Amino acid sequence: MSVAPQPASRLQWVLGAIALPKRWRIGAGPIVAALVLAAIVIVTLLSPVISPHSPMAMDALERLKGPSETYPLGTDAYGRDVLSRVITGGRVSLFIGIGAAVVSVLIGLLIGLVSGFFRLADAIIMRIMDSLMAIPAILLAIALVALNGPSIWSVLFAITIPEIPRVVRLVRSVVLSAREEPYVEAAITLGSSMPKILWQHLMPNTLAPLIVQGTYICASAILTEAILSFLGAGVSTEIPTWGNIMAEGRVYFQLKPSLIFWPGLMLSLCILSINLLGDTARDMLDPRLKKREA
Amino acid sequence: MMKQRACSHPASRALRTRSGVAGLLAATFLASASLIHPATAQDGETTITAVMHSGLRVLDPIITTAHITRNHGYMIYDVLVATDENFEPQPQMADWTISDDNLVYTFTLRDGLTFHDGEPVTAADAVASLNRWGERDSGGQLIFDVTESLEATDDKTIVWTLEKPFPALLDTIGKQSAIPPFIMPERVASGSADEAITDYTGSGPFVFVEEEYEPGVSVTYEKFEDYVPRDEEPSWMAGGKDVKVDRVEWVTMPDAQTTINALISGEIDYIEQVQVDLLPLLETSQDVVVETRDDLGYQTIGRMNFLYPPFDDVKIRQAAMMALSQEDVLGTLIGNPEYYTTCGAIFGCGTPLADETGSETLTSGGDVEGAKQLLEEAGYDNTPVVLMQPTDVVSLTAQPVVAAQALREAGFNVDMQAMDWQTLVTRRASQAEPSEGGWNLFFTNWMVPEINSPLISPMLNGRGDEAWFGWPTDEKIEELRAEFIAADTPEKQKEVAAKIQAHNMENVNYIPLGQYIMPQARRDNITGMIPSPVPVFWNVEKSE
Amino acid sequence: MAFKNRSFDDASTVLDIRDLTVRLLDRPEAAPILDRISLSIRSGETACLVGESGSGKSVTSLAVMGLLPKEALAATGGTIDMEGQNLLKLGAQKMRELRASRISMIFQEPMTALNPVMRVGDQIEEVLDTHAKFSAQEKKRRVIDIMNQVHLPDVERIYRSYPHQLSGGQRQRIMIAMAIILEPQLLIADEPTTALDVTTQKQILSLIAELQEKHGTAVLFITHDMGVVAEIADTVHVMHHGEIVEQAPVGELLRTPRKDYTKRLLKAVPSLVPQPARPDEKRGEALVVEGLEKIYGGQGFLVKRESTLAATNVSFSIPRGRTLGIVGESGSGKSTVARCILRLIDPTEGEVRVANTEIARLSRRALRPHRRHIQIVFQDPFRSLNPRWTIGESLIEGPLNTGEDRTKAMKRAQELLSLVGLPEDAVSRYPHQFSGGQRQRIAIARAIAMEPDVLVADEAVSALDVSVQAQVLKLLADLQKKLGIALLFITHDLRVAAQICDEVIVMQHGRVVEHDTAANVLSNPQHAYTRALIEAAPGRNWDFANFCELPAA
Amino acid sequence: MLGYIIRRILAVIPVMTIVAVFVFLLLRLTPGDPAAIIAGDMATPAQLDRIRDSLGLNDPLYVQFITWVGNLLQGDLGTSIISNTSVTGMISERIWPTVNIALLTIIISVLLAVPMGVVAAWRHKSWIDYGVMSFSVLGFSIPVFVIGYIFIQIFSNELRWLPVQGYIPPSESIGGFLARAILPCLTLATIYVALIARMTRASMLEVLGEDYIRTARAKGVKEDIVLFRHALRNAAVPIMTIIGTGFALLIGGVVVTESVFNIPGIGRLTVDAILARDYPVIQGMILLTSGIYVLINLLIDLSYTFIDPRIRY
Repeated sequence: MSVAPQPASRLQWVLGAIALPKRWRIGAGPIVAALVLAAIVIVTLLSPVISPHSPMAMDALERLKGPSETYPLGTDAYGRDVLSRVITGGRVSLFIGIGAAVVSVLIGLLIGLVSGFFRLADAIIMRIMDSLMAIPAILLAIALVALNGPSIWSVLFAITIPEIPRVVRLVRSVVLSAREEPYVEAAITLGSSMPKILWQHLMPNTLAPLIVQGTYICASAILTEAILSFLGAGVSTEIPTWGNIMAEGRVYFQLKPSLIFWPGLMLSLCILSINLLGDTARDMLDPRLKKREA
Repeated sequence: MMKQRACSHPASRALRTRSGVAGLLAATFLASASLIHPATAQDGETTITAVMHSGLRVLDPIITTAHITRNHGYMIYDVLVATDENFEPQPQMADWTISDDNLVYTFTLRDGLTFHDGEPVTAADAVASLNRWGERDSGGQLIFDVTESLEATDDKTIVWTLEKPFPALLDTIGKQSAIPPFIMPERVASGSADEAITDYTGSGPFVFVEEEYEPGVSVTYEKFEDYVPRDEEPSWMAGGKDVKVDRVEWVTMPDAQTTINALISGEIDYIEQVQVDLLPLLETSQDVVVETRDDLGYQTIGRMNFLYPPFDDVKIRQAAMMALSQEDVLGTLIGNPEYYTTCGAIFGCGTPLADETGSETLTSGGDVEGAKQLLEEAGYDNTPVVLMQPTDVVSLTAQPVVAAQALREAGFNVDMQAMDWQTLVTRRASQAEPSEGGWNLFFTNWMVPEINSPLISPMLNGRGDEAWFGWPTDEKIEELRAEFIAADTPEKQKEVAAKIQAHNMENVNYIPLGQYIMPQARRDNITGMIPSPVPVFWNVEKSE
Repeated sequence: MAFKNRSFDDASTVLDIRDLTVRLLDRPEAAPILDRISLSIRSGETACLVGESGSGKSVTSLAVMGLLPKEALAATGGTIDMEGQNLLKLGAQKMRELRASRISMIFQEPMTALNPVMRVGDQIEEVLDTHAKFSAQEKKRRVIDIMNQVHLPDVERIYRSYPHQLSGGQRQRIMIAMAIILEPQLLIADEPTTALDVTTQKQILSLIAELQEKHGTAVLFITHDMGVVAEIADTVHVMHHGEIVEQAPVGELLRTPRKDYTKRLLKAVPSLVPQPARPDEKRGEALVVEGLEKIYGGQGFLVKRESTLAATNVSFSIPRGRTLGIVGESGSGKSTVARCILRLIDPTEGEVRVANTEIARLSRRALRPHRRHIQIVFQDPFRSLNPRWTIGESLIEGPLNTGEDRTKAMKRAQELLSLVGLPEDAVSRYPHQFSGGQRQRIAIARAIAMEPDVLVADEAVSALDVSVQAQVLKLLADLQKKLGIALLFITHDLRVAAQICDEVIVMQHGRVVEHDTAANVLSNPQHAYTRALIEAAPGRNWDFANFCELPAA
Repeated sequence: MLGYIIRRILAVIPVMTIVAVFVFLLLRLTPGDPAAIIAGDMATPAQLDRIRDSLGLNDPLYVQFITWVGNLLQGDLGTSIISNTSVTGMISERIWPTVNIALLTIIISVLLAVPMGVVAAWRHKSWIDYGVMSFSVLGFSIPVFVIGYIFIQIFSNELRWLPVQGYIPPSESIGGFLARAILPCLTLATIYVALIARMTRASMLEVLGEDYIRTARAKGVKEDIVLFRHALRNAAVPIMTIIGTGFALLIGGVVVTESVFNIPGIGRLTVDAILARDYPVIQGMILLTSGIYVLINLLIDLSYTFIDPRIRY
């Protein structure tokens, strides 16, 4: 024995970090959700290969047609293939969702850690965060898209910015309560430096709530993208997203509900799955709920 | 004259009598159900609730060319001269005489003209209004360029003296687009032409109800009881403006579908413009009439930036035009062929000056191969074409998308940039490099009366920096325009117009992409709407 | 010591539990939580259910109340008879009517057992509302009456107070008032004094005894504290792993325990008699504290906040190899002193010299190299180790900070683990794989890895069961002997202090009231407060480990 | 307590200042020129410049900012560039539809969501719980405009029970107001109900595990009293918090709902203003909504002291 163990492997570290409960009790719901999500992700990733048409190819004579052999889900107002657009649109929607989650979580994590540990920075950062929180996210997002033009990046930016203060607050509160933990105080008495304590002891505490929060941000970002498109401040129609497909199709809601139905179905299924997985993760990771069931 | 297609499918009324649970639940909404129709008037007053194509936000019809503000102008103001359905100027507020040398125009105001505040309309009011208009309107500027004097010689008489003849003077002051010379009180019209007015007193058939005005949402007009209409039958903007309802309310609805539902359920009486794609929704409703009020409709166009590559090269401009197909653009934009027509005439089909020289490729599906060849000859170096695409204006979203596809097929490197309309109108004014906030190509729509003459069509200005966005320096077209102004007979005018058409298609000052009409819809108890390019509310009746 | 020795042969049986078995719902194959336990309580009797944590004491009480968590536990066998009806078979409605009127219960944490957003008067009244109909006046009269009976001061004010405005003892009195207002036949008290200070504990115990006498109530008293058992029990039931291992009248059980487990349990109870004094080897002071003071609060923004004096004028020193205990009740300032010494908080005044360096005024950064000289073991073994780190990672954190080589540090971590009595392969395991006692050993190992001059143990054994407590105390003593560390031992438990300390400081309200050798403090207390503390220690005259009376001091 | 209120109100100042500066800068950096909107399609660059001049848009940024703040401090939000009317007037005219709809939505949501959450927590892991959770997840998953269209299609177009669109102030006709407000409110409420029900359930689950609930049950208190008298009040603080922070969500929903149902409220006003670059209106609106948000959350913070006597400031 006595091989001096190397720093635990990455995987082990992450698993340790989210403190998985000993018993996994997962119902059918989350498993179905995971499968649905996986299916959506695979289909959208493969969209260049499997879509029957180019999502941009227009046929002015085939506008607003019903399902046919050539166009399995019919065509939109530009005579483009709805099926191809829906599966291609998922890519951008998912990208925006995941991108917003990852970016806001990372930035929020950094700011939150700093804020949670340095009193002086905290006062200033939290005032700014309070201010950002006070501006209704959707208005801020529209204004930001108007500022940067309706590209994917600016929509991503516009959706991410309002999420950051929420993440910061979450991280900060976790840090503030984790600071009081005896093992952190022990680390102080062991002479560990502040950055080291911050990163090695405090940061891992934020991972579980951040994973949960990340799923919610992802879901709400996909939804916000759709709403921005609806308000005319979304990604340009050249790049299909579930949101702008629906926004373009919304005037045909009564005539051709399928224009909204299919992207809407994909979007709702996707968000539903993400939310369900988020809930499952929360139920498994939330120590308060665990206590109740113990 | 009017295309009328009363939609009559006798199916829908059965909805009222659903039994069982639905009926029971319906009873619980009893209170609300009886309140569904607010448009039906109180106290025998008749009110027309109309949904216009956009919200009214600017109230000064001289400072802006926005159609909704012009329409508002026609409600509350009157004009000296108005065009009838044969494009002939007719007396409205004033009659006129012209001196034999065609240099002196004498206008005499008719009797009974009163402003809404009770003051009589005088010649001084008219002079002040014309002066202010002349600072803003491009046609007006041309007249004032040759004006020696414009004076009120007494309360009723206006004398307009020119330095040299301007044969189209009456046509210009009688036009209904873009800025008609509305007559305002002198105290209002003497203000700066760059600052919006704040006093909305007119002498037109309706009175603006200021306290009920909500910018962008709703505006209310009441019948002006003291207005004396002319005796002639109404014809376009001319003739008797006889108001037959008590109030007209313009409301804005941001959602096209909601608007149509509201018309079907009788919550509103009139929709100025119905998206053609949505017409099937109205087909099921018996008591809604869909019709076309303005047969000329709109011309959709593309405009290039002459200052920067690649469109500083005429060959490349020609190649771009050659790649485009009107049928594709219109089919995508409008869909239903009943409501669009390909038209190669830059002055619009159905107008006196119409001529389709040089538009063969446009109207026959485009010539991608020819375009490729032209591009090669021109030595196109793959400079990206910055194409601006507005995302929030329904009638302008399709053109860039279709054009981008066609141009790419022809070998252009297209950089389509999406933006809201506001950004677009700001950016198109920028003369910067396309890569630094400038542009190469954008699209817009004109009402046909706005471009049906070289005098008023802004795209035909060739004075470089002074020209409309795109800034072509084109001496040839300036010569032709001067020739047109000097032409004193319709025949001569047509001849010059044909030359201008040919030159435009050669030089590609702009690309006409065809003509379309927007149908309107009304409840069938609204009658007496005259055909007109401006949705006017005189002569309209509402029966119970 | 005089044990209760009343006879209950004639008394009627109030509660009769027969072969009660409780199992986990989702794992019926696992060992039962309660394994066929039987016990009966007669009217007027105090039955003590005693055992270590996890022995099933609380589950028994909840089963009687019909309050087992529905989704997790279920009684699968046996009967609970009360007045001829089997409570296990009673419907929800019937059972609810029984509660508070026939059986009442008081809980361990008076802090959390009262609804924080309701006035306590209303909470007592609610019992009346639930089970009877009285006029508003009558209700109030009865509530005031019962509040007087539990000796609450200023009853009218407390009637309108919220729980947070009351002290722990007062809250527990409210709980008791609620429990007995309808004069139930059976009162279940689940560790009702564990969260209280000893002096308060004493009052509550005597209150329960008083009321029991007055109303003839049967009491099922659940506790882990043998001292309490000695004070109040008529009959004792010892529980272990869900079984009752021994039942006997209290005197009999304490004098002549029959079962090994009972004996072990009793032997682990630390004695109040101090250990014989160790020779002072005069090895020099490891820690010197002078005039330490800590004031919380003070100037606020806009509003002047009241400042709290947490500790003042605290001075002492500990030579190498010796142990100083700081004893006091909650709020006495003993933990504040410890935290100041470690510079987890900054003292307002005073000096702290560790290994001849003054550290009270050093900046955080300048302090860091000196940290290794003074280490701490915390109270809560479940929170003092980072749950995400292997034991090895935790153990080498300190040495790495002092620049030690990783491999070497890990090697030493393994040695340290054997030193504290754990297998060497524990380095690669995670904290949750260890019991509380084991984790406390790891925490100790982590502290001594720094080779400190001073080790502070802040209530380090308070959360442990007595048997484990004894082992950890022994470990600390052994380590001290081996390494010559000075030990600062903070505790509320006089028994523990008596076992390990050379000197004892008694603190009250942030001040040192007595400072002397352990023997002197415990056997010849000078200060009234010290005397009160000793008086209040339950079972203080009984030598549990030797099953006999203590010689009168 | 008073000191706390004063401190909280003072703390609003830096927040609102940052919002003001932020919004001002954000807008001035946005491409877009209100003069171009006013002038319309035919304007020449020179004309645009003259209009910009008369609007003060050619002044240096800091001059514009100082002017704006100066007026702001006097309660003047400025004049709409586009419609030339006072921003304060526009807002005060159009805020009521939004306020009425929002209030009704909150009332409906709380009345629906809180019992849902309570019952779900009480019957943890039962079908009711799964039902409530499914609904609340679903409520988060459908874009609000789609919900609106579906409601219109069912209740207005098919069943013809309710008008399609519009708004009538309650002062004019309560029935008319309700008839038009029900669908928008229900549309808005779906997401809000989802949010509050979730939070109620989570908070109740936690509270139901507390000792004092066990105490109440040990007293023989009936289950409904346990739930609503003992548990709900203790669970109320996070529920109130979510109602407050959810207000931001409501604004987002309002913007969309007002478009779908044609309600002349401030949501539409703001979107229109942003798309038209009507700076004074946007600034006024964002400042106003931020102010309301801060105020609501201040009130909610203060309300904690009534819910929970332990909270004293």
